Amino acid sequence: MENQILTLVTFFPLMGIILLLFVPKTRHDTIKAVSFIVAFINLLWSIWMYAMFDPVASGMQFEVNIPWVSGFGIHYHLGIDGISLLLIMLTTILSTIVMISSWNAIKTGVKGYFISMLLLETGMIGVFVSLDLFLFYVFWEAMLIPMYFIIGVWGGPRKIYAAIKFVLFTMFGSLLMLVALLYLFFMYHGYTGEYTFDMLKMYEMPIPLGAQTYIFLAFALAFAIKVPIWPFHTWLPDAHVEAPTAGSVILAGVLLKMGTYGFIRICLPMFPEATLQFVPLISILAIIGIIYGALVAMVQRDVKSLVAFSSVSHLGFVMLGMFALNLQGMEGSVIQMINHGISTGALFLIVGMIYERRHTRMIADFGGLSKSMPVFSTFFMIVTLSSIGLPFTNGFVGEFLILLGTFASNKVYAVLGATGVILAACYMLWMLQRVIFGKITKPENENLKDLDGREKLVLIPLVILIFWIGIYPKPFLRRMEPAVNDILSRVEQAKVKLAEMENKTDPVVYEDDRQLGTVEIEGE
Amino acid sequence: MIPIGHFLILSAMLFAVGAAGVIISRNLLIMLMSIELMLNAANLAIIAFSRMNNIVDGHVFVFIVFAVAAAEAAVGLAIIIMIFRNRESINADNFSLLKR
Amino acid sequence: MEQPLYLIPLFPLIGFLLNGLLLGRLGKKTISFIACTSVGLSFLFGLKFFFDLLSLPDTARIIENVFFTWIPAGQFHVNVAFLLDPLSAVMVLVVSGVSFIIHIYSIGYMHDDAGYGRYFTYLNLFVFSMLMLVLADNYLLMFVGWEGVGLCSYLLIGFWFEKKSASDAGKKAFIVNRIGDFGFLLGMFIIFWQTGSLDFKTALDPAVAHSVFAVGGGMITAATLLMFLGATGKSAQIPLYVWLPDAMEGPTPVSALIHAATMVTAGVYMIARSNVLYMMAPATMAVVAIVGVATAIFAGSIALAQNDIKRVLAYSTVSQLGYMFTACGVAAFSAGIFHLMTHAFFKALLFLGSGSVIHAMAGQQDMRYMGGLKKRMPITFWTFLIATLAITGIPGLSGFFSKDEILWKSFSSDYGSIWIWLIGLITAGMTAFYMFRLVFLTFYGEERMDSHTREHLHESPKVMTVPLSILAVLSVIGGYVGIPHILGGDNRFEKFLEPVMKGVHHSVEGEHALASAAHNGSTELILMVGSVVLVAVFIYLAYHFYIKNIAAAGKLRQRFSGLHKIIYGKYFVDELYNAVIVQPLVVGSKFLWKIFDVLIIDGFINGMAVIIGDMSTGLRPAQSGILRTYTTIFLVGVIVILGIVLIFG
Amino acid sequence: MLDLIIFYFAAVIAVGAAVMMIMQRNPVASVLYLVVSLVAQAILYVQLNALFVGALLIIIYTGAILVLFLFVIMLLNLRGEHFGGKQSRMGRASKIAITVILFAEMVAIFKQVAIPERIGTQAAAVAEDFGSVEMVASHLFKEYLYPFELTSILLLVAIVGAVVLAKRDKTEKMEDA
Repeated sequence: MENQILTLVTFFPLMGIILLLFVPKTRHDTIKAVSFIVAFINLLWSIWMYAMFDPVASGMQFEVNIPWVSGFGIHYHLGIDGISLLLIMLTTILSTIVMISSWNAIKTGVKGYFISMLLLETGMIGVFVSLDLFLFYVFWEAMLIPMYFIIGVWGGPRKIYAAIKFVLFTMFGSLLMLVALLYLFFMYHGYTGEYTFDMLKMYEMPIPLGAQTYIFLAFALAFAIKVPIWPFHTWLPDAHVEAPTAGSVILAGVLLKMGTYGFIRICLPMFPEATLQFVPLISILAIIGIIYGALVAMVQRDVKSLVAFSSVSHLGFVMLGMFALNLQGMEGSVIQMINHGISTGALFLIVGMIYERRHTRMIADFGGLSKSMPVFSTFFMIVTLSSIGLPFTNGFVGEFLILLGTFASNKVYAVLGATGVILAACYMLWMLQRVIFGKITKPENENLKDLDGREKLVLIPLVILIFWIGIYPKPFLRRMEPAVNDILSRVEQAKVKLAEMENKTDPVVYEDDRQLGTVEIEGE
Repeated sequence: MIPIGHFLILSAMLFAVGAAGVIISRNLLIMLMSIELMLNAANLAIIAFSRMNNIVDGHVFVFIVFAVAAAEAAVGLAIIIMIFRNRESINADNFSLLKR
Repeated sequence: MEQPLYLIPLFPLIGFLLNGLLLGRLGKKTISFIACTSVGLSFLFGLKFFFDLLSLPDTARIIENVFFTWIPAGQFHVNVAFLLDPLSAVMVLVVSGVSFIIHIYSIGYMHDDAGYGRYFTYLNLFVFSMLMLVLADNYLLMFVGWEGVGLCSYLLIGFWFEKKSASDAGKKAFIVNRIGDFGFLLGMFIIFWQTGSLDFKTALDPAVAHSVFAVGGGMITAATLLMFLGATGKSAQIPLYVWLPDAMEGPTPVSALIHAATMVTAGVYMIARSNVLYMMAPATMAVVAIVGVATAIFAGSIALAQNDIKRVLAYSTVSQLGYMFTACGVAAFSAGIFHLMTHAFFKALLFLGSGSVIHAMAGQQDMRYMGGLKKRMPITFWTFLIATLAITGIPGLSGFFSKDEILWKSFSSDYGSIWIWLIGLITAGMTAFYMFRLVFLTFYGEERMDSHTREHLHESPKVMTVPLSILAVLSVIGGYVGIPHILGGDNRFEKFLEPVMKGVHHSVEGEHALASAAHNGSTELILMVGSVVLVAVFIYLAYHFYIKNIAAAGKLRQRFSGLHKIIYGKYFVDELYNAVIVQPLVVGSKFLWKIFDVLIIDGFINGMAVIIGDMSTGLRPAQSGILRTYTTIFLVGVIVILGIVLIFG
Repeated sequence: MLDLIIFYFAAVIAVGAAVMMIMQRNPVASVLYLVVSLVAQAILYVQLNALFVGALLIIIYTGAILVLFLFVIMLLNLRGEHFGGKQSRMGRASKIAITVILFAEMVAIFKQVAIPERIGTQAAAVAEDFGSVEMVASHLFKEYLYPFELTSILLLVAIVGAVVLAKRDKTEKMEDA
């Protein structure tokens, strides 16, 4: 059983889908209950997995490696390290919460909706557990389909535009990734004579610098669109605004993390030399994202698109920390991924709750909610403050470590990035002021019902996590440290190599390149 | 005995006739029948090759093609019934909603 | 020495959690009982540990308490741990003591407010955060308290959130503080990457600091300046002072506690705590002193012309904080802390007194509609007068000792100069003028309020006046812990803080300054007398304009109407910030969104979509929808492919 | 010699019936012509030693599929106006031309691709039981067991699909209500 835990966690939601197929589509409550129970049991599996995870061991754990399509060297290769462990936990938690939050929000096509949600969960977890590039790609694309339907069917007025934009942006990137992936496949064959998509084996492959640059760019573009790094972010506000609440939560909470996870799992360890070369580019784009996202968020009129732009800003922090390429920055980056999932997820849930009551998300339509909905306002405030990064909430730990790491690698980046901390306070507090403070100007807001038990149940776990990570992040940091060290040691080796290469003048790289060209033709 | 080539040419001929049926006829039923004919033309070729190579596997393929043909006929006829119910016609040219 | 120091902040935290989680389910009595008891307990524990500390020998006066590891990341390692040394002991006592008194006072002041429970919840959270700030044994935990008090300040300023001005003020306070925190963060980064630790024990060890920083070097100057930026935000110094006057939108006890006595002094505490680093950066010290003294006179001058009783006090607070920074800037850190303590007493008293007045006046804050309250509110009047005398520096009261020490140090210290002293002196005169203007306008003269308010004038209840009396006593005697040598004392306060001020004694200049101080006894005495005389003159001036010859004030105002307008308009700094920073930011952001995001990026994407769509429309007739056409085309395709195979295959 | 005569006889009937089938306006007649064509083809199967498959051809097609066709035709109760009018002579001619070209190309492909000597000549003698039930069955249930099972699933799906498609849309009406 222990060996199959990853398979179990990944595919358990699919079992739920099979169960759902037997439930008549008019029995809404049964459908909701079944999907919630499935998601919850999956959460329990993942907690069990978390408990069994060895926090100090480096390398992959719970590895499964069996041939799938042996003719092409495709393996069913799963395994997790501390980074993916945390992201899986995030996924299962958010998926469970989302099931409860959708209870009343979804009225049409209930069955299809919950099937999509469960399918999405499998896709997302699959991305985080795959150690085979092909498998990774399959999950990466597979999760697009349910998300497309969730936005396109259960979305807002411009749902089709948003859904198609989302899919086209992602597909554009992932096709380049596919090309790069095949290139790697044939290149590996050229070096060793073995056909494989195995990531861990690819880590060991010495890729010449010239080729690395191009493959890195192809992968980076796919991931950058997903993250999204400025200027590839414009699909995000549209998708968020149009998606149903649960869709937004999952989109912001987990889907965006797949981009950053891709960087950390593939780009950094596989192409360390190229990574080093692209540090300035990515860092600058990340900083632009931080400031740009914050500024644009400030002037949004729709709460959801405000939160969406704040995601751009927060993900900028994640990228900045990652490309600081030191332990503090990268740990901060990973913890910030989790934080963003929790805080922004909670924000979207909160926006969804108020939307269910008022059927509007325009900031101008609110004001004074603190009077009519004190509990709601308290939750709103806590989550907002965690998003701002107040100490002892989760956001602070992430942002602090990121900026600390960035400061060590480049002071200018850190100073510019830190301005995002100020701007975050500006846009979040301004929004808070206009929504929950002030006088009640609209009569509709006067008699709003405060949160009921179900809604509190949705938010309380997230608030607990907000404070847990804020006050005692050690368990999380400890688990990711070996994994981060692994990745960093690769980058360090690459640094040494690059330095050596600069000292030597003979063009080793170019020779390798030529050799590669012939190899590739053979492969085909 | 007969050279295999004869069978192949006959198979080609039947296939061409079937194809002609599909593109010439406007009657959906006859189009479907023409498709059946084309399938059988292919079957004939398979049987002929099987005989030529002295491998009985071809017969198995033909068997499977029968199943496919049966399934196809069942679904195809169901579709025709539904179309006829909705549109009171089985003239293929009447169904060009795609054009708008 | 290891002691359970966490007991000090623990009780306010429990109080906060109890009141917060049971909000709306507790009676007013229970709420205030929980809130006051918790703060009282932490004061008692503070006292206990203070005496524990005193029982230790001078050089080993440190109590530690490591709680748990907070953030471990490689070589970065920060604990949640507390440290009690003389400096933090003073702060703990001031914070918990004043907080306790103000909690009691609040029971009366907030009695009829709908948000009673919420108020005490926030207040307890504030006390907890503030105690974290002063007890922290590393910069990061200090930052937790630092931001925590900022949050509480935000919540309490915007306590009456239905008023737009209140929630605006809260937001402004938080954001301006964030700008300061930005500096604090970056300063911490430099300190960590240079010294390898954020623990005070390591980072503030003179030996460590001298081994990694060059005295006067760029790194140390940058670090200290950035930390000072944080201090200017929290302690309302130029250029980030703008939030404090607006913060008066909060309930008056909050202004007394947070915006006068405790939170705003955090910046002074932080600099005094980091004296080792500051002493290594002379350039920063000069900046601190200049900013401090400039703020003092700048805010003092604004206070001259304000009519809102709380605003006068707010600008007065800014001005007094300027004094404290001046003290830090001239390396007289203990003098700064001394003034911090006395200021906490008398300024809290002033605010509470004004609160009592406002309470009686049914919310009226404009002094032009007050007057003659002396008879009607005797206790308030007398306590207020004591505080006023203390802040103006009348000999014998606490403010005299602390203010005079600062003035003397700014004159005599090697870091000081005669100009700083002079400006400080003028500010002292201004202080005397505006404070007595306030007293005369409020408590003397004719009763200018409307008849309805007049009928309801009354002295505040005991629960409010007793705290006033306690603070009045403290305002009088608070200064006697630090009587200067020249007046026959031995400045026990400075001695007590000496073990913390390692930077001062480590640097040669500091020793030199101390030595010269001891030698110029007669100069010190002359300056002291001079400043007392000046203060007396200004008090008389206030008497002249606001009691004896009221018309003269009006004439003067008309004569310098331009100047008056500028001062009354607070030099239009808010307007300037709004025009130069806020508006461009908003307009620029709108531009980025509407033009860059929507028009350029999305325009490009959607443009591509439109082009492809148009091309597809061109090809659309090929899709006739007629089945037979499709099959025919399909067959033709097959034929062509077969043909190609035949010809080329 | 007799074989050749039978071959030509069956071939002419098969092609002729096929042509007649597509020329009919009435589907019932078409079905009958298809039956004729298929029976003729079954004869050819037997000539190729595919006795079992030939028998299946008749059983499945004439026995099942074409009866199904007839059922549907009866069920729909078709009249002339359902079939549509005549089409243009040019259109028909061009389409016949296309099929002729297709035929020619296929023949050419057979000539070019397949090994000429083996196609041109008669196949070598085969085992006695070639194409017998036993032999086909042993292949079917040993080597091709999975495809065979898949076929059954295919049929199942087709049945379900046909039922769903052909039944009156009750669910839609229920949702409307």
